[in-house]
Amino acid sequence: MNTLMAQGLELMLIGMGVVFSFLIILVAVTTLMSLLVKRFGQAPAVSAATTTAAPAGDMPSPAVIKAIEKAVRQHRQSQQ
Amino acid sequence: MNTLMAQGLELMLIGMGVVFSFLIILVAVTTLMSLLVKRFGQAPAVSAATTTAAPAGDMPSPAVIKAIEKAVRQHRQSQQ
Amino acid sequence: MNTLMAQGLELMLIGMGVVFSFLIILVAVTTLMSLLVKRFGQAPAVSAATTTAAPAGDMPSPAVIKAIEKAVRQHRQSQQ
Amino acid sequence: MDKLETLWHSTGLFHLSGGQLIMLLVCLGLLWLAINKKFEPLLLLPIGFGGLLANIPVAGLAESAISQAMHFGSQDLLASMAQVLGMDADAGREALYKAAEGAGPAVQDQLHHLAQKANYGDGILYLIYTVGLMTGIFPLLIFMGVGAMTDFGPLLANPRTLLLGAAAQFGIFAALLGALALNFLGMEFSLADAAAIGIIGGADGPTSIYVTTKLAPELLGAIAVAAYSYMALVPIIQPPIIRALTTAKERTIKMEQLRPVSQTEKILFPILLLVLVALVLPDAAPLLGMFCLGNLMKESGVVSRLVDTTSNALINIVTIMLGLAVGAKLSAEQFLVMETLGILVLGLVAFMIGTATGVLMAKLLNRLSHHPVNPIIGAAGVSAVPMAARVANKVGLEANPHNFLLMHAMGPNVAGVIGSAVAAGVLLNFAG
Amino acid sequence: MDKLETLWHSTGLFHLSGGQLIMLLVCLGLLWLAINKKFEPLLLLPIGFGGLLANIPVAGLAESAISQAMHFGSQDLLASMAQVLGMDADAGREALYKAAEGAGPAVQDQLHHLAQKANYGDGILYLIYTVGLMTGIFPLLIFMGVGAMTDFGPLLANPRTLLLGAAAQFGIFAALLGALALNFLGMEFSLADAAAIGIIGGADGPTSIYVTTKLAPELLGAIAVAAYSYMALVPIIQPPIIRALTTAKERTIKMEQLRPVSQTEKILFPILLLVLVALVLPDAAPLLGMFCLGNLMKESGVVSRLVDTTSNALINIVTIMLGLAVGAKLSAEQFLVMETLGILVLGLVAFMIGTATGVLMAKLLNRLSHHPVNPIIGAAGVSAVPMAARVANKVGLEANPHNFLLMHAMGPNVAGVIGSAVAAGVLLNFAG
Amino acid sequence: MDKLETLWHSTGLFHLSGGQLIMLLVCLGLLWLAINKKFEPLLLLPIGFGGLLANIPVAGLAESAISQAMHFGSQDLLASMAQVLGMDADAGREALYKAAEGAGPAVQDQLHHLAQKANYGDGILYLIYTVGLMTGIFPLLIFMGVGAMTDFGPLLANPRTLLLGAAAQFGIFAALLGALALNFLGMEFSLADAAAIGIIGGADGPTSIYVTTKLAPELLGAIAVAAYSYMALVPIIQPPIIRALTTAKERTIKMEQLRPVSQTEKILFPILLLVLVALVLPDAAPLLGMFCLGNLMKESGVVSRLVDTTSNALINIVTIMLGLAVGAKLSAEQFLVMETLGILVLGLVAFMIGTATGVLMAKLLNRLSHHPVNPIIGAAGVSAVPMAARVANKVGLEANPHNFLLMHAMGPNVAGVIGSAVAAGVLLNFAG
Ligand code: NA
Ligand code: NA
Ligand code: NA
Repeated sequence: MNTLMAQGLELMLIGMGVVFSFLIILVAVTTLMSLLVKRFGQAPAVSAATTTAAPAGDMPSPAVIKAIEKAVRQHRQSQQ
Repeated sequence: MNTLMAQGLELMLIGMGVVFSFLIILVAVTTLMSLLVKRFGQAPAVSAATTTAAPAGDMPSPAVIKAIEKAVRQHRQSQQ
Repeated sequence: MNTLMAQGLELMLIGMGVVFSFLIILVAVTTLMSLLVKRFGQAPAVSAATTTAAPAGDMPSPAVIKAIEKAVRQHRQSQQ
Repeated sequence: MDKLETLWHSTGLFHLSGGQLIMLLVCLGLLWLAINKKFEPLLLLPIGFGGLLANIPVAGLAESAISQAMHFGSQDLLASMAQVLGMDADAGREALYKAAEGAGPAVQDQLHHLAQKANYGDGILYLIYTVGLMTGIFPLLIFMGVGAMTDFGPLLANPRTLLLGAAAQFGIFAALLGALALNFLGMEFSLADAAAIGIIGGADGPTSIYVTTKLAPELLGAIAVAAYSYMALVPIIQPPIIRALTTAKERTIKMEQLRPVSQTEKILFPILLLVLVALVLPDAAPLLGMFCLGNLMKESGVVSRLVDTTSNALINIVTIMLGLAVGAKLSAEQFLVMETLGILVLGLVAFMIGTATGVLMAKLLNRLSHHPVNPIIGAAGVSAVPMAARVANKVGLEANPHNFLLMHAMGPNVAGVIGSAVAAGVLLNFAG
Repeated sequence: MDKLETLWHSTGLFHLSGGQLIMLLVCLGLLWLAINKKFEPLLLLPIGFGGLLANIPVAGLAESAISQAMHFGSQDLLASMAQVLGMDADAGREALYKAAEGAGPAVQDQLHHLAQKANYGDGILYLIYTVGLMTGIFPLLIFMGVGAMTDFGPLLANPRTLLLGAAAQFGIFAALLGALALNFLGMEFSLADAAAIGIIGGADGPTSIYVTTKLAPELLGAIAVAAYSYMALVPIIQPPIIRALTTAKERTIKMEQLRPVSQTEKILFPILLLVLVALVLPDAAPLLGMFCLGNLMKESGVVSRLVDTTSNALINIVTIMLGLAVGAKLSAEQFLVMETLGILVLGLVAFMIGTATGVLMAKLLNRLSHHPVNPIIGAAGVSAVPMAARVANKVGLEANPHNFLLMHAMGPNVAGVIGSAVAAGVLLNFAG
Repeated sequence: MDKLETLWHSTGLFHLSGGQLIMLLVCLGLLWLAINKKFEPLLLLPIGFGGLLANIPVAGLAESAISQAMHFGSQDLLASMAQVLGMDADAGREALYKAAEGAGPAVQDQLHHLAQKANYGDGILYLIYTVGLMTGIFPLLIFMGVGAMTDFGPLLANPRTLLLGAAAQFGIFAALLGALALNFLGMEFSLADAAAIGIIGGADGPTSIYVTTKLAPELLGAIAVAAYSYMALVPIIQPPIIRALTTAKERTIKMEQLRPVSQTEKILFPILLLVLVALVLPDAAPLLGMFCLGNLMKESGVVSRLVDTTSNALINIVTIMLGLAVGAKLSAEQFLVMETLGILVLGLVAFMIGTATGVLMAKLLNRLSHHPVNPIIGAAGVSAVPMAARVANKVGLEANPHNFLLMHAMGPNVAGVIGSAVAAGVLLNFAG
């Protein structure tokens, strides 16, 4: 039973060690990456990719707009 | 062959018996449940759950409303 | 190695032969089908099926139209 | 020119059997019914197309790797497979295949291994059938989706209509007896076969398919086709029966307006139903359990994103796969037999009797109770949701243009779903 | 009247054991929590319902075909199965079943074959569990969907908050030690069991389920229920701990506004994270790999249709199935044991300690750095996305009505997801 | 400090091989192409990411349980596995693994059982590959979705364009011969390998993957990458070839406006196509069958909810899984070989020759017929839907700003899909 507790303690030490080491490395790598991106990243290719991809999400599609215009027209006619 | 028919008849008796018994019990249980709900059921917790959950289904989402307002505006401008 | 090339050549002959034969037959069958459809196809049963099925795709559903009308109304009230 | 002969031997025409030709035509007929006549197209289109695919000669889309290897493999392959079976290679392909089908798992694994090494793989329809139907998971998932689209409100407002759903199940057992009686005319239906045929009268696609897969898989093609066809024919089958069994005056009976049903009742009902199933009829638990799960998710209102997927993406995906898997059973040797005719006739009889007993039960209720019941709505007890309820409404409007029976008929309609699932449980228990 | 006795013997009531009855009540309780108390209903509703289904007597929805055949099969079937096992048929059903469970694949295939011939099939919940959980594919797909819904922006704007996500994992290991300590009180937790219990402290459903399935599948029911319940209880568990460990002044600390983060950084982050995992901790690769895939798909902006399906239809389908599969493990013999009490207590302890260490780490950061950190956001490091971040925001607003901590808390919140996946990798490696 | 060494031994860095490092870089390159260059991102992003996952050392995401146990298991485990194989434990891990791969099903079952008992499980990518690709079901489902998104209208309005789709398949067979010719330069391509390479020229992702999985699974990674990359490069590859083979005057040819096509024709076409396949070329039945099913569902207009799911949720889910499964084959030992270079070169050659023969066929048609055909649209016969049709339109507009060829090019474009599926049938039949 005591060996089991010892194993548990060891696992805790290793576990928290690995978690902290991993996340500290990740902090470093991420910070470095952000620095590099700030300096070099705004290359035209990437930013183009960024901008063309963005709108897809929040613009209603042409079909929807058409349907809405139609509905608006119908709605108005029905109120005249 | 005749045993088979006998088995079939027996199965019919048992089957219709079970179907009717089951559904008659269900009628009773359901009626009882409805009575109990009418008497005790409108406790605040439940009714709150009911009301907050209801609207999700038939209201257009804010994003849709926004898109529609936008489309309406565009539509009007294009007609001026 | 040479046998392999021979097999490859044979496979090319057979393959292109089958592809062309198949697609030529398909041209013939398709043309014939179109002719037959033009002559007999506009039978009432089929055309009915056609017309009732068509709108499903590009009409906004009643629920959407309702939502739109509601939005339009709200939008107007908010502008008065 | 060796390859040219191989080429000709590899065409479908060279291998096309008469049975396959007829089945291709039958399946084209199913597609015509689905597309032009709108006969339950969601199921009959995939079933018909699956049938076409299954009957393409040589392609073996509905065959296991072993079957393909046995039927089209080289003599060498055949010899090595015969050896695994401990048989003589000259026994003939059919005899070897029969032996392979009856063999234990270890032998089948070896045969499958040999077939795969010779480049034969399980056909896609065979795989879909094995994974989705033999396990029962497809009809159960569809039932969950159906539950998520079912509204028990009208039933809860008028629980007596559950009895109409009970009475209409008489068609199931009548057809069962009918199937056994056909044995006197030379057909060969076991009790399990008869039970599977009877369940057509339940007028519930997933229930029929679930029961048939367990009791009589070789009849699945015919039974599924009959079940969905008659469901589509409800507007033609039911009205004359309703009219024959009711007086014009009965058909004009106005029913009391349904009381509003609280959400609490709607949430509690699927749970109560499941508990009752658990205590009384566990054999119906898979079907009614998944049905109640779908319904509880819907009525609880707290998992609307799951309900949305259950009643759209998931049920649609499974419907396609289920249809293809059923189509895989539309083979000539299983469909082009006298028994299929018997099934088609009995399916119709089951629908008719179920309609009749539903209507008669409603008339009986009318005698016993002060609250009026229009007997037309008894016909909706066969289920065939929501078609039968609409038919009841239409027949009611003919008798009295101001009498809208639709909501009243929805009660027995969903009761019929429960009723046939209960009947299915009994059949699985006693005929399984 | 032979059949009538068969009928009674086929009811659930006849077979209902006390354990099953209690489990049915427990599962009704879970449904009540899910529906009325809105405790993580997306998971707890399917889990609770799956538990109901699993505890229906005789139905065997959560049992293998072999188990059903062993427990309910005829004496003949039992004898032939005993023969396959090389045992005496009189050994008793339980002894035979134990032997079957331990048998090699060839014997199990034969037993399964015998069971199937006697009309016993794998229950649907058993199938879903085997296919989706034993392979690990369900939690991984959910993690992909979670990745597709996660925004690393706040984390990238302030990478130091990763350390808060690290500190909060202390709860995992504390609970692990606690589980081992409970052995002195007579429970019997192995190191693997303790690791699976500890991971509740990760406050991440899919991670808990993934780890538990690998390390201690028999504890899955209790651990999943504890994990999701405590996640739902975060608004109750965390505030008092936060208040106890911080001064009113600390709670009013205003943090610098987060800088905008470019899309390039957001695209590169999941790739960097995956490469780091590959080089340092491959045991965390399945979890973090799928998480990063979902996030990369989202941030790349080039596969929006895949992202849409991943974070809707796919995650919803898998959520239902996962819930049912977890519910399948809510059997009386696995759940109604003292160990479950231990798990419930330790899960709470893990949450509390994780919250505390997250807050304390934030206070430590505040000493070491010039940039102020409001210690409240440390509590969000346990993950429980996004509930814990909202709780942090609410506690912050109580202290200072103009201090919005939500975005600041999202950093440690998603860091906690990474942290517990890393911890899971360590546990799988050393306790597996 | 025993555990610390275990810890270091459990990192990826300790186990990272040179080949894995290069493959990680290759996969990062694929992600760059997918995200920054928009090279068919729907497929190349999951493929690239799958490749990353597959090359994470030790994690074994793309390995079977047996493979992981053989490569990383303890000496004891190795000894017991060697015993099952009837070999000496000292034979070395690689030798044992080779033997395991060639073993029969019974032995593999036992090895899998041993691996599982030692906590090794099949990797998730291995599972996805086995379930989805080895069975062929993923490419077939995608083909169904593609069918549901295909409009045969332009083709039906001008059926002659089918011949352009036929001619463009010449690239397939030219590349096949090329692959065999590379054997003289020291590569080792079998006829089946050559056929799989040739099919890249079909410019159809699912067709390539389906054929390669059947004929040369070890080349799948390279072939899929080549196929999708060249499809993305169509706007660069095709224009110079088109210009080189046509005069400026030919490129300005105006084509007659396409006649309207009735829905009846559109419904009948997929049925006719399937019947023709059934009678003539059953080997193409799986691919063209699923394609026709998708198209028939769409054109029939009676199952729109199934079509919606087929062309959205279902195809998206399968696309992610397919990509991951293909990525699982991007291992160093299969990809970092001279043969991959050959495949990349031959894939390009196949695209170029297909484009050329399509254009030349159009010129030939122009001579034989009175109805003018702009030879540019012949290039669209390679398929690569709809990219190649758009390229044709663009090249046409350069020559004559008022000449819109898009709809005219859609005919040969979809004809190319049929053409390459037919060619695939021939290859599967003769090289399988
Ligand atoms: Na029914
Ligand atoms: Na966490
Ligand atoms: Na092509």
